[in-house]
Order: sequence, then C-alpha cells, then structure tokens
Amino acid sequence: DPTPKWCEGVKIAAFPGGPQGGVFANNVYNGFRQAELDLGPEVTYYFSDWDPNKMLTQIQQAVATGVDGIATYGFAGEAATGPVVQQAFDQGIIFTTLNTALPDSEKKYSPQGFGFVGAPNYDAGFALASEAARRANLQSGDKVFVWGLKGQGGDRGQRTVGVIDAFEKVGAEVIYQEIDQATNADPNAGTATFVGLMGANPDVKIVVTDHGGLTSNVGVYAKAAGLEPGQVFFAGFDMSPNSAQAIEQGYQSLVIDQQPFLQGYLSMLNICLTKKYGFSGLHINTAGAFVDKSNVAAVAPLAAVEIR
Amino acid sequence: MVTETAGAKPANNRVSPPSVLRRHGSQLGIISVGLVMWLSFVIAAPTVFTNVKIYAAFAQTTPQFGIIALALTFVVITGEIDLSFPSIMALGTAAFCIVCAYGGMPWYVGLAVGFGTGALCGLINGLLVAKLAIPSLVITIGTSFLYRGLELVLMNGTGVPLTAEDFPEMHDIFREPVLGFPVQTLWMIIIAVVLWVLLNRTRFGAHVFLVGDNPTSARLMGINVVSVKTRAFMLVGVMAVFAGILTSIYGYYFWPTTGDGFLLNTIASVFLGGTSVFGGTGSVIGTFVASYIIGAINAGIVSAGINAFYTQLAFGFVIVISVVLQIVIERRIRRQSLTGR
Amino acid sequence: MVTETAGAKPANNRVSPPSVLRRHGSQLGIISVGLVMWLSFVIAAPTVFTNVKIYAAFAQTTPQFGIIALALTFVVITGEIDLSFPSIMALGTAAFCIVCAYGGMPWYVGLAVGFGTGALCGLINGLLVAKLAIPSLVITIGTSFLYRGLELVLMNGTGVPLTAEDFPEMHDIFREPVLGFPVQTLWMIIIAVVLWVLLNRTRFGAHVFLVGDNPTSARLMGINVVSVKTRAFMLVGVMAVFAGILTSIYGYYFWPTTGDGFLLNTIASVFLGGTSVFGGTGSVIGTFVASYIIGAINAGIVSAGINAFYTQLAFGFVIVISVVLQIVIERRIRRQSLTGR
Amino acid sequence: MAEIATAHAPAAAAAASRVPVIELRNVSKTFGEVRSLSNVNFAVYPGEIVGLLGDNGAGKSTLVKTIMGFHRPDSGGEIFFHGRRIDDWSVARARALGIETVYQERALCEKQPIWRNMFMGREPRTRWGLLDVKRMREECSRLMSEHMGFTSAAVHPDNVVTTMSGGEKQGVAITRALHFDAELVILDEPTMGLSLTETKKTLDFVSNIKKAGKSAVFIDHNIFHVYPVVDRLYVLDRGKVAGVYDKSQISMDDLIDRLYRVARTGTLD
Amino acid sequence: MAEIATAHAPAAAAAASRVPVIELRNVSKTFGEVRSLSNVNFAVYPGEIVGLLGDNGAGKSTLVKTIMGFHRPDSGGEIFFHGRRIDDWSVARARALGIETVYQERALCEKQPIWRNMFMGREPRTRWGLLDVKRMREECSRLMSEHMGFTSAAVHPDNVVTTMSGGEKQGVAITRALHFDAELVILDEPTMGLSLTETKKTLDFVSNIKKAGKSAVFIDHNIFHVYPVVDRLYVLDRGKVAGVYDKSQISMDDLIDRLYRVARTGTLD
Ligand SMILES: Nc1ncnc2c1ncn2[C@@H]1O[C@H](COP(=O)(O)OP(=O)(O)OP(=O)(O)O)[C@@H](O)[C@H]1O
Ligand SMILES: Nc1ncnc2c1ncn2[C@@H]1O[C@H](COP(=O)(O)OP(=O)(O)OP(=O)(O)O)[C@@H](O)[C@H]1O
Ligand SMILES: [Mg+2]
Ligand SMILES: [Mg+2]
Repeated sequence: DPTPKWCEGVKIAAFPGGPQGGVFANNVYNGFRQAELDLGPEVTYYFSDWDPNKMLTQIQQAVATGVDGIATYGFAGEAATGPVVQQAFDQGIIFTTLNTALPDSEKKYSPQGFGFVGAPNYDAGFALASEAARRANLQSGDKVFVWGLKGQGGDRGQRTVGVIDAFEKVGAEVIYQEIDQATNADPNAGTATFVGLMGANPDVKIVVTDHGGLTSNVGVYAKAAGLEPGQVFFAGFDMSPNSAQAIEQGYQSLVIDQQPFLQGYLSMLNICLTKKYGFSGLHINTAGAFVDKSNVAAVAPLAAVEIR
Repeated sequence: MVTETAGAKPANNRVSPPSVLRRHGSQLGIISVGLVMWLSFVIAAPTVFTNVKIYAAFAQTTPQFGIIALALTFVVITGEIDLSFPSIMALGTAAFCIVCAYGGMPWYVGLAVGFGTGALCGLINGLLVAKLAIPSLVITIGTSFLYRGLELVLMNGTGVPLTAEDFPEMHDIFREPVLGFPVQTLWMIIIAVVLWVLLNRTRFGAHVFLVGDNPTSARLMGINVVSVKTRAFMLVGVMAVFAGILTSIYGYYFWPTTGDGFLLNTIASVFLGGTSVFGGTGSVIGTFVASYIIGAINAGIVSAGINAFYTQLAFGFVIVISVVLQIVIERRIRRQSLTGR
Repeated sequence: MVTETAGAKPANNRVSPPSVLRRHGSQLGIISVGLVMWLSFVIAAPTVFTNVKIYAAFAQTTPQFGIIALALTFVVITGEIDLSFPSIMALGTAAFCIVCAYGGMPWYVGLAVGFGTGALCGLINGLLVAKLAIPSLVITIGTSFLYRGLELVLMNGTGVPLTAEDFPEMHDIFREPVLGFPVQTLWMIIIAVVLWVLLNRTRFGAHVFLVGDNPTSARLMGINVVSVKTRAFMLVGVMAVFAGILTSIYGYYFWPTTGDGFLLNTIASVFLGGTSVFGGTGSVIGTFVASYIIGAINAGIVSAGINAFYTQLAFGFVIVISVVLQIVIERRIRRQSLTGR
Repeated sequence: MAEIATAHAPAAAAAASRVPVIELRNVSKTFGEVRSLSNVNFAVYPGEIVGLLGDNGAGKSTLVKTIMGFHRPDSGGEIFFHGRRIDDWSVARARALGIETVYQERALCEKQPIWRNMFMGREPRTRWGLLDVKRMREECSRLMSEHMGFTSAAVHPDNVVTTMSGGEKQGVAITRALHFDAELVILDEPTMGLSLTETKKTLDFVSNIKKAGKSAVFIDHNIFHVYPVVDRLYVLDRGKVAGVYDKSQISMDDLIDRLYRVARTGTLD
Repeated sequence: MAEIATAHAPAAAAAASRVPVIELRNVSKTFGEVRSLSNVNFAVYPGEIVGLLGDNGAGKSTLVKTIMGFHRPDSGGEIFFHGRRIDDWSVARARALGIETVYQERALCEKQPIWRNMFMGREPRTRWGLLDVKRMREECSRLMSEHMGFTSAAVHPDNVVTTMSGGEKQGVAITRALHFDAELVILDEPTMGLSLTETKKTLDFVSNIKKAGKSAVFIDHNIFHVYPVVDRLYVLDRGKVAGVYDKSQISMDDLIDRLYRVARTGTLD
C-alpha cells in the first residue's frame, strides 16, 4: 500500500558538495531537504567546500558511523573513491553519485543500488560551448575568453576542458584564465581582473564563466568593463536568482542549467528505493536545459527560491 | 643652570638632522612600491592602463576589503589579529537583510541593526581576547565559525536579492558614482581620513600604539588595556559590516558565503602597508596604499598578458618583490642597516 | 659562607613547593580539554563513539595536517608563522609525481626530490624572514602564491593518480595499517617523538625557545638567530611535503589543489595546543593532542546529530569553549590569576 | 613584626596627628606559590619622604605596584587615600589623584618616540578634544633639555626609545614622573644607570619635593643616596615589614649594620 | 683626542710590553644619523682591570657590544684578539675565545626558566650530543645558592625570569657571565639594582678576576665602586675617548672633578 514517509528509519549521509550556503550546493541541498521531508529518512549533511580531499575524509567518516546510504559526488575520481565504494558495499551501505559519475564503480555495483543523477561535466561543458559558438556565429580565429577551474580536482575541471575543446574544434583562439582564490570565493573580487583582461583583448566575442557565482555576476562585470548588453556573448553554468536578472537585463546570453535540485532529490530517492524495495541504481541525465531570454521568465521565480 | 648645561654642549656626534623623510619611512616605502608597480603595468599593458575604465574597476572593488583593512590596522597595532571579520561581514549583512528584506523595515533601521551586530561581534572578540588574555589568533578562528554558523542558521543558507528597485537609497549611497567618481573609493577616503584622525589625534589612538608596544608598561601607566583592545575589535566589527553592505549592494545580492575570500587580501594589505605583526607600529596611510596595490595586482598581471596558471606565479612574485622592496626602501630612508648589525 | 647564608635563611615566603603539575600546566590544560570533549561525544553519540571505526577514521586523517602542525610549532615558538605550507605540500608532492609518475624514477628518488623541494621552499622562506627581517606573516602569503603558482605551471593544472598498483611500496609505507593500526598515526607518533627530542633535548631546540623569546638577547649571547629561524622553516617545508605525500597516497590521487583547506586546521592545532603567538613558549605534546581534538570536532558534531547549518555554529562553540577552558585550566594549575592583577 | 610597624608609626616626628596621604593596612600579595608581601602596614604622611629598604626580592617593587593599584592586594588588605578607604583602586585612579611613579622596570613603550612615552596615559588635548601633538612634541623637547640635559644626538623627541642608552631611558622615566607635579611621587631605584651628574640632579629633585610640601617614597640600594633625603625609613624583609625608623632614631652606620644583619638572619636586632 | 689615548696607553704600568687581550683600533660606529663611537682606540692587557667611565649616552655600552661582535664597526675600524686581527668577529666567536659579558640590558629571555637563561648559547651536552638538561638544572641550582644567595622562594631554577625582582634578574645575568671562567669578563653596570650584600659580592668577584690572572672591563657610574678595583681608566665622552689614566696618575677626587667637567664642557682639563 502507498505510505507517506515510507523511507523512515533509513540513515543517509548526503553531500551537497560545496560550502554551506554556496550557490550550487544550496540547490542540491534544497533537493535533499525536499526528499527528506517527502520520504522521511534520517539525513546527515556533510559540506565539503568542493575539496576532494575533505570530501573523501568525510565519506570515510560517514562509512565509519554506519549509515545505510551515501549520496555524494564522484569528483574525487575513480582511483580515490573506488576503494571506499567497495568498503561501503561490503558493509551493506548503498553508495550513489550525483553530478559527477564513477562509471567503473557504477557498473560494478549498479545492481546493489549504485546510481547516478547529473549532467556529465565534460559533456555539459562541450554542449554549452558548442551552443554558444553557434548562437554567436563564432568563426575560426575569433577570440573567446574562458574563465574556469581547470586546476580543480578530478572531474570538476573536465567541464572547463570540455568548453575549451569545443571552442578549439571551431578553431577559435582561446584565452584561458584560472579563477583566482579571491574571485572563486567572492565573484565581485574578479571585477578588476575582468576589466583588465577585456581591456587587453577588446576583440573577445564570447565569454564563458565556468562557475555559478561568476555566472550570476556577469552583469556587474559587463557594466564595469563598459560593455552594452549583447555586445559580448556571455555563456555560463548554473542558474541562480542573480543569473536570471542578468539574462533579463540582456547581459547574460546563455546559461546551461544542470538542475541541481533534481540531483539532490533523485539521488536520495535512489537510496530509499534500493534500501526499502531493493531496486537497482538509477541513471539519470539532468543536463540539457538551456536558459536564455526566451524562457527565463519561467525559470526566474524558481531560481529565486533556489530550486532552479 | 641645567638648561645652560645642555645648551653649552657641542652636539658633535650628530651626523645629520632627523628628517621628515625618516619619520615617515614606512609610508614612503609603500608609496614608492605602488609607483613602481603602476609604472610597470603601464609599460606592460599601455592600452589597458591608460584607459580610465580599469581605474574605475579598482576604485569600485578595492574598498570592499580595503575598508576592513583600515580598521584591522588598529587591531594589529594593538598586537592582536582578527580572523573573524569575514564572518562578521556576513552576519551583519544578514542582520540587515532580515530586518529590511524580510522584516520590511526601512533601510536605515537595517543599517543600524547591521552595524550594531558588527559592534557586538567585535565586543565579544575583544572581551575574550583582552579580558581573558586569550591569543586572538586562536579565539577569532573560533568566533569566526560561531558567527558564520549563526548567519547560516538565520538565513537558512539562502541569499537575498538587493536590487536597485527594492533599495534605491542604498544604491544611491553605496553604489552609484558621485559625479562620475566611484562612490566606493569616496567612502574609503572618508573612512581613511576619520581613522587617521582617530589613530593619530585622539587618546584612543595614542593608547592603541602604547598597548601594542608593551601592554605591561601601558597598564603600569594607567591605560585600560582591555578597553583599548576591545574598542579596536569593535571598530573592525563595524567596518566589516560596512564592507559587507558595500559588497552585497555592489553584487545586487547577498550571498550567505559573503566574506569568503576576503581574508588573505585584507590581511596582506595591512601588513604590506608596513604595520608590524608584533604590534606598536603601523599606519593608516600605509594600509590605504597597500590595499589598492593588492587590489590591482591580479588585474595588472592579467592585462599584461600573463594567463592561465602563470598568473598565480606572477602574483606571488609581485607580492614577494613588493614586500622586499618596501622593507629595503624603508630601511634606506631610515638609514638602518638591512640586517641590523 | 655565602652558601651558609642562603641555607640559614628561613624560606618563610613560600606558600607551597613548585610542582611538576605547574611546570606542565599548558600540556595538562589541553589534555583535560581533550578528555572533556571526548566524554561529551561519547555521551551524545554512544553508538558512534564506542565503535572503533570512528577512531580509525580520525587516526587516518588527522596526521595529514597534524604532522605539519608539529613542525609549525617550531616556527611559531621562534615568533614567526608560515602560511605557505599548503602550497609547499602541493609543490613537493608535485615534484614527487613529476619524478616518479612522469619521469619513471624509483619511488625513493621521488621522495628525496620531494623532501628536497620542501626544504628548499623552507629555506627561501627562512632567509627572507630571518636574513632580511621581513614579517613572516606577509612574506609567506607571498611565497604561498609563488609556490602554488609554480606547482600549477609544472602540473599544468592536472592531477596524477597514485594507485597501489603503480606505487606498492609507497602504499605499504604510507597507507596500509600496521597490524591493524593506522600507519598514519604511527608516523605521527614517530615524528612527534623525534620532534620532541629535537625541541627539548638539542641545542637547536633550546635556541628555538630563546630566539622566539627575545631575539636581541639571543643575539647578544651569541646565538645565530638567522640560522635557527631558517632551520625551523625548513623543518616545516619537509614536513609539509611528508604530509602532502601522506594525503595524496591516502586519496590515491594527487590533486593540484592539494593543501587547500589545511591552513586553518593546522594553525588552530598549534595555537590550541598552547603555543604562544608571541613566541618563546610552546609544546610538541600540546600540538599533538590539539591536532586530534581539531580532527575529531567536526566528525563528533555531525555524529552527535547536529545537522546542516548548525554544525558550523557548534564547531565555533566547541573551539571557543575549548580555548577558554584550556586557558582557565592552565592558569588554575599555574595558580595565576585570570586577569593578571 | 606588624607590632614594630605600629609601634614606630605614631612616633614618626610631626606626622603622628595628621592623616596619611596613602596608607596600606594589613596588605598581602600572593603570586601563585610565592607570597611577596605579607600583612604589610605602610603609610606616607603629607610632606614626608619615606625611604624603603630591603634585600633583592624583599617585596619593595611589589609594594609600590600595590600602592599604584597595578596589583590588587589579597583579600583582607585595605588601601586608604587621605583617610578614605578606596575599593576600586586602579593605576588610572591613582594617577588622577596625583600619585606618580618611576617604576624600576621603567614602564616605557620602547618602539614609540620619546614624546609618546612622556605623556603616556595623560595625553594633553586641544579644546576640540583632539590630541595636542604639537604641544606634546614641544613640551617634550623642553623637558628633555631642562630636566635631562643629555648629550647625545639620539635624544630627540621623535626618536624611538629602543636604541637609547640605559641611562637615557631612565631619564625619560624620571622626567615623566616628575613633571606632572604630583602630590606623591614614588621612585623605585630612580638612579639606576644614571651618570654622576644626573644622579645628583635626581637627588636634588627629591629634596625639592619635600620643600614644595609634597610627599615621596624613595627606594634605592645605595644608602648614601637614601639616608640624606628621607624622614622615615621602612625596612622590608621577605615580604614583611622588619622595621620602621625615624631618621632621628638611627645613624647611617647603624642602619647599614642592621641591613647586613637582616639579610643574613632575617631579624634586625 | 685619539692622541691622548695613544699617549697614555704605552705608559700603562707593566702592560706596555705585552700584547693586549683585546684591542680596538680606530673604531667608529654610526647608527643612522647618530655616531655613537668615533675613532676609538681601546685595549685591555692580560691581568688588567680596565674601568670605563662616561656620561649617559657616551657610548660605553656601544663599545662593549662592538668588542663582543654584536655591532660591526664602521669600515676602517679594526679588532685584534691577542694581537691577531680578526675579521669575522661575532658574539659566538668572542664567547668561544673566552670573553663573557654582563650586558647593561641583561640579555635575558624572560619567558624562559632560569636554567635556560643561565646556559644560553653555551648549553652543555651529554656524550650523545643531546642537551644535558639534568646537569643544567642541577648546576643552576648550585650557582643560585652559591653565587646569588637570594632569599625569595620565587628563585627556583624552573621559575621563569619575568616575575623576578630587578635585582634577582641582575643576579642571573652576573652569575651567567662569571661562572664560565672566562679570560676576559666585561661588566656593564653590573651592580645596577643589586642590594648591599650582592653589590659587595660582585665587587669582590671583580677583584678575584685579577687575582686569577684574568682581565676585566668594568663600567659603573658609581666611582666608589670603580676606582678601588681598576688598574686603568678610560673616559668616554660623546663617542670619543676623552682620556686614559693609570690609577697611579689620578686620585679619586680629581677623577670626579674631571668627570663633572667633561659632562659640562666636553673636555677633561
Ligand atoms: N608577578 C609575580 N609573579 C610571581 N612572583 C613575583 C611576581 N612579582 C614579584 N614576584 C616575586 O616577589 C618577590 C618580590 O619582588 P619585588 O620585585 O617586589 O622585590 P624588590 O624588593 O623590588 O627587589 P629588588 O630590589 O631586586 O628590585 C621576588 O622574589 C619576585 O620574584
Ligand atoms: N642601535 C642604535 N641605534 C641608534 N642609536 C643608538 C643605538 N645604540 C645606541 N645608540 C645611541 O648611541 C649613544 C650611546 O649609547 P650607549 O648605550 O653606548 O651609551 P652609554 O655610554 O652606555 O650610556 P649609559 O651610561 O646611559 O648606559 C646613545 O645616545 C644612544 O641613544
Ligand atoms: Mg624592585
Ligand atoms: Mg650603557
């Protein structure tokens, strides 16, 4: 019979990934929270500041505290996470991933409930850049500016690599800049850097910001650099209330939404389904939602409450 | 007779008279460093650095941490440090948001509550440090988590949009340029002048130096060390909230993570400005200049065409060279030997 | 006759004899804090804290920063600080990876190169700080960017897998438990013992205390302040690389961001352990105990059922209370008044 | 031993009927395991110079710091100022009421210029409430030439104290205490490190305090400095008052004898 | 004035034909804008006690620190040890060669226990090369009772120096310099803050140095302390040697007169 809160009594360790209150992490967290309320498991949250080392340590601790399921990211990589996955399943803990996949472990433990909910990073990066190149009518030899996090651990950097690969395929000249620490934490801090870079390269056609915080801040950057809306094609990752505003104002041209809320919600559902009913792992792609001026009106209110 | 004695003596062991130059050695050091760096940038990226836009960008973003650095200079001169200001930034701005965005109160009430929160946080820091004589470096790591945790609980981890439509006065005061001049830097100048007077022309300021130099001597001469230190921490608290408001209004949005990433820039500005870690010496002007140097380095490097992972390397080089240069110039001006033998 | 004089006097102003307890006040303080915290966790989450697995988890992860904290204690006792160790961790481990994973050299050559890199970084820090008398807090912020930038350039921002198949010896030495006991903590104990002897039973250690207490007095008595400080920085460099290797082998992977997030934990351990920011006092044992406390707090709070945004708040409370408690216990033991009047 | 003190105090010439400027009754001070003062009774009458003698570590400086409110006495001890019992005693209070001290450790802030040290804790202000830096510099210059008369070029108001010679530092500490025109001046080994000329000047100054009707407490190990200028003498030994003498009661040689004896045996007689 | 120095030095009784233990030739020392020493010639012969007199800020302590290698002389100045010119002079070197100093500022590390201060820079080691902490503690205990004989309970090898009384601190600094059995001992105002008993003990010690055939440099503003024990006297004024006297050439009263004169006029005669 259908029951409310049918997942009660199940203990889950959930990893929103970033810092508490961070842009992307908070959407994932909201997804987790909704699932927690709907399904009724007992959830412990671990915030990892996007630090693979920290996340690994926390996963170990979660395993040590004897939970029933772990919903976490795969961005620490197969080599690092694999042994812990094995240890978890040995102890009967259901391990599932969101946002970044662990294909080998998934193959091995899918029947025991290992699943994946998310947008593969490299593909998402490649898709966004290709779409941006198409819309901005990018020609071979044109300049693009990619502001990303190639140096970040594991799979996370792959998104930036995907973006760069897509542009290079078109034959564009890519100016790559790693996001510095201060800007990574506070997007405003990057204003002068952006102005300087655009001043040195005034003929940049497309700017890609591979970071939710920076994406939400392109309006500020563009104004500071004296750019009119639409003068440069801005493309970025992750919706946020601020990005919606930038799209409405015309600064932001294209955002790819990975739907992090879904990633949180469904990965928790995945654990519950397996734990209670023995289903095998889900594999769900949440990518592919481009947001631009045409559909931002629908997304904006949801972004304001950090569901999109 | 005593006066005669002193007057009658030939002052034959003076090499040259003490100069204004020497007294202001540390400020001149950092100013020279700033000039050298500016010239290098102009040479490396003339198109960027002859355009007013880049200066406008510096003028908008540097005060976001520079204002805290100015106040932090006081705490450092007293021989202490405050690592909790990024959290205070967030907590105070959160208080503002709760009062205004959620509570619907007018903006000035929100500002008052925000600054009050900052002062309270500073008070707690100050009392723990000065009253219980707990090393500030440890305890402010602790209170940093405390304030940040409180803020996250209050905000439940979500941010608040601060658009110009909802807060027109705030945007006028804290964001819109005044006669084309970035208002952020205007604020920074006003605050720097006020703090300069506070440090150099009030008893409180005089005591800040004495307490940082030798707290036992200060106490022996009747200075209330606890009160002086506590007030210095409160000043940082209030200025942190000011900076938090400035930053959030600038980005049209209050992030619960506000303040992350401010720590190193702010601290580096204070110390690059010539304020001593050991307390007892420091200057508002030094911090002011150093803040703009720190605020400009990254953009300067990037516009000079250094890209990708080389920027961090270059950033490190520039900082190290600046610090060394500043020290060398300062000692030259003061005619001290470099190694002190 | 002189001896008689002293002996003949009634020592009537002694209240009680100086005790071993008093001499080790600071260590006992932190040990008590550790016990109190452990008991609270056991009470709050008995199922978790009566299970050996959680201790195994602490024992594996704490040494990753604790080992650096042990070495950093030396630098802090000399009155300096090193903020560049997270970057040295990464640079040294990168050197290891380049030599072994890319260059195909045997693992021990890679280790030697890695430690050599760490020592070199420490040497640079030390010479800048001690020879030029530049405040360490500023200059190590600068070198931190320098080393990190160099590492990113060398690695071009990509990581290196360090699997047990490719590096079997390294995994045996740095990862596999010895008779079921986590080898990381074994290493930490060995290093703590060696460093304890170094600090308390060698001339170098004695000079570390003296240099930090009063560098002028130390120089007047013929101690080479530059050499003592430089060696302390080199020790941190080498230990940072050791920790970098330990961490990377533990994660089977070297990330170019290795070391990010280590800063606060490590520094907090040193200071919570009772080492003074002002130099001249500190203990290896204190740092050792404090490291495990810091390492356990987060996990303890989470397992105690405090959730989501409340964890940071609780973390802050625990740190603040620990520091206050440690200071209070220490002063009680030493029979000092809390405020020093 | 407390009896000795009370036995002598009323006998103190001309001071018996008056109220002391400062009086300590039954004051003890314990630091951890060390009792530096035990049950000390001590009084300074108006217009009187009181000498304080005793071996190293006898508790003289601790007594001074207790008078100044830097140390709080153990419970049971009382401090009276002009006969009024004062409970919230503090250095700031003591200085505001007109007590200035030359501490043995000098209490200078060595990284600061001389003028900041000179006015430490009692900085003059303009009528706008701001620090009167100009006046501080000028007055410092004046005091340095009038009172100290040091010969080195390093002694300039803007120079920092660290690099000054030992005697020059002491000069700053003395000048600071003397120029405020205090009602009670306490001098804890003021001639330490001073040259012949400066020592003489300082001793003259102490005599002048008496002429101006003010009081002083004078500590010095050199009996030749102390004996000529004081009216009354306290001898401390291991935290206790071992004896109180009117100068008329004891000759200098007798005093020296007794001091050697107390150092050896712990009693004066 | 340099002529005066050379004129007198050969006349120094019994020392003329021997090689000095330490000799400074034409030594100057400039700090920024202040010249603390200018063209000083100075020598200490074996078995000789040399007094060093001069006003506050005359440069006595600077001279001492230059002898010890703490300050490097301005270029042109030379230092000779037993007739050998030494270029890489340093405090460690000077101490290793047998020169110990009681600095005016005491050079203590106040947060450290007494035993660490006592052996600062010359810590004894066991045959394994490790620090001999046990021996340091025991010997410190012994020295404290034999040499210092202080009365307070606070004086225990494990106690930190900060809270000690002024005289007690000075006692530690003196004991440290004296127990190493150095060939040349330099004492910069050693009796500062010492009690009668301790002062006497210190002066006795200086006399004993001579008896043991060692040398000493003795600085003190109290002529009554200096004159009786020294063989030869240097007078410094504003960084220059204003005069060198054999004790036989000058009486104590004459000396005092001249010192007052030099302080006022800058010349001795
Ligand atoms: N804060 C303190 N903590 C512990 N012991 C102290 C403290 N202050 C003073 N003492 C001890 O109390 C005793 C008295 O010290 P005090 O400085 O009063 O002596 P004094 O008579 O001034 O000696 P001196 O002539 O050497 O200056 C000394 O043994 C000293 O070590
Ligand atoms: N490091 C320094 N920097 C600048 N000036 C200095 C330094 N050291 C000493 N001086 C100055 O040099 C002069 C001589 O100082 P020194 O300490 O040698 O005097 P002194 O003869 O020992 O005096 P005192 O009898 O007071 O101890 C003083 O005026 C002092 O201020
Ligand atoms: Mg004293
Ligand atoms: Mg001197």
